[in-house]
Amino acid sequence: MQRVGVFVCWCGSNIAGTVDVEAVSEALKNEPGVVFSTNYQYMCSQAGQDMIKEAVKEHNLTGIVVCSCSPRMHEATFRKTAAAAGLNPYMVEIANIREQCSWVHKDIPTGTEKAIILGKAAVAKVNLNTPLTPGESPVTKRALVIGGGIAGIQTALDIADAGFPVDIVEKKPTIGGKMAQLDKTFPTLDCAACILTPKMVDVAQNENIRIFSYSEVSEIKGFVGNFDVTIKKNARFVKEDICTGCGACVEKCPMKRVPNEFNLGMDNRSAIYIPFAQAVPKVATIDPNSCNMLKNGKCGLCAKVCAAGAIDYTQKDEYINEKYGAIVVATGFNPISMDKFDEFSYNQSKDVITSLEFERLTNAAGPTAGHLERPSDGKSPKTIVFVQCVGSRCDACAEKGKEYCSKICCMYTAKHAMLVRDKYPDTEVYVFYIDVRTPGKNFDEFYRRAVEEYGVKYVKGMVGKVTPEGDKLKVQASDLIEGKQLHIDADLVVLAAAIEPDKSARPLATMLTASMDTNDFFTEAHPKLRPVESPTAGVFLSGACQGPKDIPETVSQAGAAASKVIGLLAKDKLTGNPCVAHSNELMCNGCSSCERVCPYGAITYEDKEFRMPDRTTKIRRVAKVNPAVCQGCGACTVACPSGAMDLNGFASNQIMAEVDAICK
Amino acid sequence: MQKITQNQLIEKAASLLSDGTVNAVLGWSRGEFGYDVTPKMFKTEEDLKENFVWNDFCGVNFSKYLVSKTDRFDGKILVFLKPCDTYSFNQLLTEHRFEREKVYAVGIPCEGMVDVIKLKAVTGEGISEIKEDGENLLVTTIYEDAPVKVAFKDVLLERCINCKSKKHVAYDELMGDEGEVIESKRFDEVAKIEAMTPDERFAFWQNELSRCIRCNACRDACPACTCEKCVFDNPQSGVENKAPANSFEEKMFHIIRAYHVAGRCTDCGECSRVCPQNIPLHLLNRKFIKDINEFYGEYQAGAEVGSRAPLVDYTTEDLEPGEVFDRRDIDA
Amino acid sequence: MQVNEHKPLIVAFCCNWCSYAGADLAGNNRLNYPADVKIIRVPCSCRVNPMFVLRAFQRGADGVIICGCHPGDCHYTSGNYYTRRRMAALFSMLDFLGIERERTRLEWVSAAEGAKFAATMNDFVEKVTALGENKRLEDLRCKR
Amino acid sequence: MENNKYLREEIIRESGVNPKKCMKCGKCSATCPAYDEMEYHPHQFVSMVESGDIMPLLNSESLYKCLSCFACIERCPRGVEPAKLVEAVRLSAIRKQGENRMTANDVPALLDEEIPQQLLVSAFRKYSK
Repeated sequence: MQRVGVFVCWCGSNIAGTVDVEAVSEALKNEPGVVFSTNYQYMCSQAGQDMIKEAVKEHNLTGIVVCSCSPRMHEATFRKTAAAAGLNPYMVEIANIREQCSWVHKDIPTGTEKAIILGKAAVAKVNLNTPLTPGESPVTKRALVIGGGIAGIQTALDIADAGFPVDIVEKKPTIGGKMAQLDKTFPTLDCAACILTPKMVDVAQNENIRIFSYSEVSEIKGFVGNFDVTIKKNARFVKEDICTGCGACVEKCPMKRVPNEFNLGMDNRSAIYIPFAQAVPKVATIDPNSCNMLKNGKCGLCAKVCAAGAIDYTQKDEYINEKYGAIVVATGFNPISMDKFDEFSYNQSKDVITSLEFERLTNAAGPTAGHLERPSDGKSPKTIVFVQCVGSRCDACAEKGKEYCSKICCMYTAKHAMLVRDKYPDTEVYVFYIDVRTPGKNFDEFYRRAVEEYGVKYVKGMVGKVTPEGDKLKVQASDLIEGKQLHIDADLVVLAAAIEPDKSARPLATMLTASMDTNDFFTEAHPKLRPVESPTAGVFLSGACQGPKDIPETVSQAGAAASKVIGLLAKDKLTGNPCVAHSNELMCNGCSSCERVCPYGAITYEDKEFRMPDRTTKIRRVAKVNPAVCQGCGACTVACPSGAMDLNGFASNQIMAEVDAICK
Repeated sequence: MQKITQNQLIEKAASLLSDGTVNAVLGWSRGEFGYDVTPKMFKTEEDLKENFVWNDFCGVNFSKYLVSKTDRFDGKILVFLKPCDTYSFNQLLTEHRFEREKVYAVGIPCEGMVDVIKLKAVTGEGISEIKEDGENLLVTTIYEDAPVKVAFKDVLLERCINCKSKKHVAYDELMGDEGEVIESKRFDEVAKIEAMTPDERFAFWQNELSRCIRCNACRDACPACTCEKCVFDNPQSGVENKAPANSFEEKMFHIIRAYHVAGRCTDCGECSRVCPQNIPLHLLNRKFIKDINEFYGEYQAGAEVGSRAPLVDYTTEDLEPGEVFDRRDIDA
Repeated sequence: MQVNEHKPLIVAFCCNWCSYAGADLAGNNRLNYPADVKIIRVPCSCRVNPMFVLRAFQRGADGVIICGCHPGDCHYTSGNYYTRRRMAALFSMLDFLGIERERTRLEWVSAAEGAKFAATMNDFVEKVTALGENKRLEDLRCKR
Repeated sequence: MENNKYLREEIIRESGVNPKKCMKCGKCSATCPAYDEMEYHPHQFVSMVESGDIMPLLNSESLYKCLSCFACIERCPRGVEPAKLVEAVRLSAIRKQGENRMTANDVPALLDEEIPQQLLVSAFRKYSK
């Protein structure tokens, strides 16, 4: 039996004005377990807290009920008081007789009667309280960043700067991501490579950072602080540590007609290749699908010319196991496929391109060395039409695009249009838009400059169709302001394709038990207050894997994710919330109902041996809750048919005791 | 009037025993009377020949027995499963309640089983012998000289009249012909009660449930009730067994029981079959099944192994409880 | 005006993150609702076992209301979605047994909706009062 | 105005179109092959029906200029289906007493070697009740 002390607070006149506090403390004296009951003006004051501490000592109290304001207000305070008095802090219950009683009821008899009932419920509950101790788990002081674009790079650099080791896993042969493919960046027009490549070098040179390029995450086990990850290093047939990146092999490789994915297939590369000059790691990779030596054993030229002897045709995929305390997802985005948008003739004409292709076309390191030339005949275009919102903001039932706004297109299209007019003032540039969305620092000014200083023709309306005719592209569009249908003979049409999360995100989310929305963007733990954390503890989100983002936003989110990771890794031990679920294995059926409703993947199963009454043993599958992962929602307790699953702090018998006390 | 014969089953069981495929057979054996067929583990051919029966009274759903039988037995067990039993079989596998490798399941066709209460209502007590005669049963009682002729169709169990499937959803081997899932009218009776006024519904259930003697037969026979420790047997649960007292207690017991199996109940009808007080308990389970089908889309528990039960699942667009009633009011 | 002597007993289960905070806000703003409502704090509406609801009725409660975060706002991401399915099934079953459907309710109240909390409670108490005493659900042995 | 409200609802119900889904991008009009023939263009149909401004549409020749090629339906990113609205308004017009766009008597005058018979038949079907 508990020895319960009841402390009724007046809260000045806040409670005492509508509740007869004397009557409440008097009435609660007779409740089971109560050995002491009193009231005081301000229970939360130092004097009030001292009163509690003294009473604990004097009456050997094992449980405390404070009838006062909301537990959301002072539960923590009184728990500390209890701890200071040598009690377990979880032996405190609060009866909310201010917000939910004295403040909402007018007359004293009603208020007093309800306060007594609320007090009784709290006493009934505290009688069944058990001391709780938060669980502790160690933290592996190493972080994993999945994805080596600007988001992953920035996150890794920030974590490494704080002194923690970080591994980056990138599926491409080099880090850099989409930003490495861009020409200039809005709204300042600095060149993407000039600001990105130094960061890539920083990554390569940072002692705390390891890069696993041309690699994928193949398995994730464990939980916050203790992830166990298997990384698959795909065979690149070049010894990374020996290759100097001299490029002799690339030059000699006879297989030179492989579409170059870095330039989106607008030119060719060789079978052994380095994606671009500033690649990190600057190491060659052999594409096994096009290398003659790997396909049929004939060639081997690259091995002959490699002075360092780095080529190894027998290299196999390698699996690496590593432990991490935190995982950052930075898997990024891709433009959607234009296959379903026949009206723009993307697949019919080479001169209809996406904006990312346009970036490569204007990039000095791109297939045209930065000269704006039409992909079909290399002529310089005189009329360019930009189409916005291609596949963005589509109705779900239209089934070919995305429902959301891709966010970055308005700004990069303004940038493209402006750059064209700047370099080639005799080119006519049309931008067809539905809305121009420019929230961001210096964004609208940038767009206005495109119109006012550079003379880009912005037309409110959508392009209906693009038809190749001769060497022209017939563009039919509406001008909603002037109320006419426009027919433009264009030389180049640029589509602002919607962006979508990378395809690797979905299987990764499954491995992480991290939740995703219907568009395959990762869900954040709270849309406003915890935007860089996944609901799964220890998993953080960086960049466009969480939603469409531009570079400044990505970088700031990357930094925020890094600071969350640093905060986690700085701890030696993780102290959990002790109000977590636990399973009584004697009653557990192993039916998996609880596991299915757990939003955190905190429940696993193990085969356990039980001794039966007849001295035989029996092996049964039983649920096990990982207290470091459980957040204490209690969904599992209701899903469990046998009642084996219960929740600390809100146990079934405690809640039923409260119900009984109220319904007496 | 079963199409497959007792001898065929004995032969099958004996051959599987002798070739070592299985080490025991879970089957039906004759009880004290012709109609109280009892489950039994057979381990020898002699035992099979002597005691194994297969007739119109073999209603027992063996799936549940596998939970305890496989636990305490080292070898492999042969089990005969009627189509409706196979759903429970799958559901228990979904819940990891027994090991599939320990069981050799033989699917057998079923033409429906006889409701002993219905039979006795025609013939009276004191049944001493039951013989098959075409589509009829010839029932001899100790009180009458001549046997009474009862049409098989007239004394079928409710669950067999509204049979939902003649198709086996799980087996290692199938005897006889495979059937189809049937468009049954099993929800009609639920709909009838739904159409009553609240007062009528209350009176209906008050009448039915007040007969409950809390014998727990429904729970003990239910293949979804395989908890290691049932909440009604657990003094800590707050709902432990109490003596019946013609009040809310019985309703609470039956609501909680139906709720605990909701989404997992395959509608096998064992609860109503075994109820000594003839309470239509299956209606409570069917109500949940009907609601789940209407609110969240058709779902048949046990149709496949590993499916996610509707109550441990959700969509963001689910109906609100209030909308459930609004919709019903509009339909009415 | 019909004079109803019976004061109903209402048990309200409120989730800690939204509805309990909404109730606190109603208090902060001094929004009145009947004292018949007694709140039990749970971490999430998905902690509410149908057995608790039945238990309350068994012990003589006249109405039971469960309040949680709005769909999509659950602190634990999906808890209230499970609550919604569980309570839809339970309430429908109680209705099937002839128990007045106004005695049970599920409401979404956010931490900012103090006014909605008070209005919901006022409305619920009014409806339950109109039904009178809970006779169909109580367990006479549990009554004092 | 009351009358228009009724008409608006009738047209929305008959067409099954929800004009509120329109995001006013104008792709329907951009894609319309009969644009230059029309007084009111597909996007205007959507907008005018939504605002209940239906009388001008009922009296407009545009109703008969729509080719029912359904390009606007195919291309609309929001799934609004403007051609169905045009069709519904046209039905409202020709259903009125004496408002048949074509009668049997009109047909001989339209006969022409060049015109496919099928076109006449379909026009006849479409433009009269």
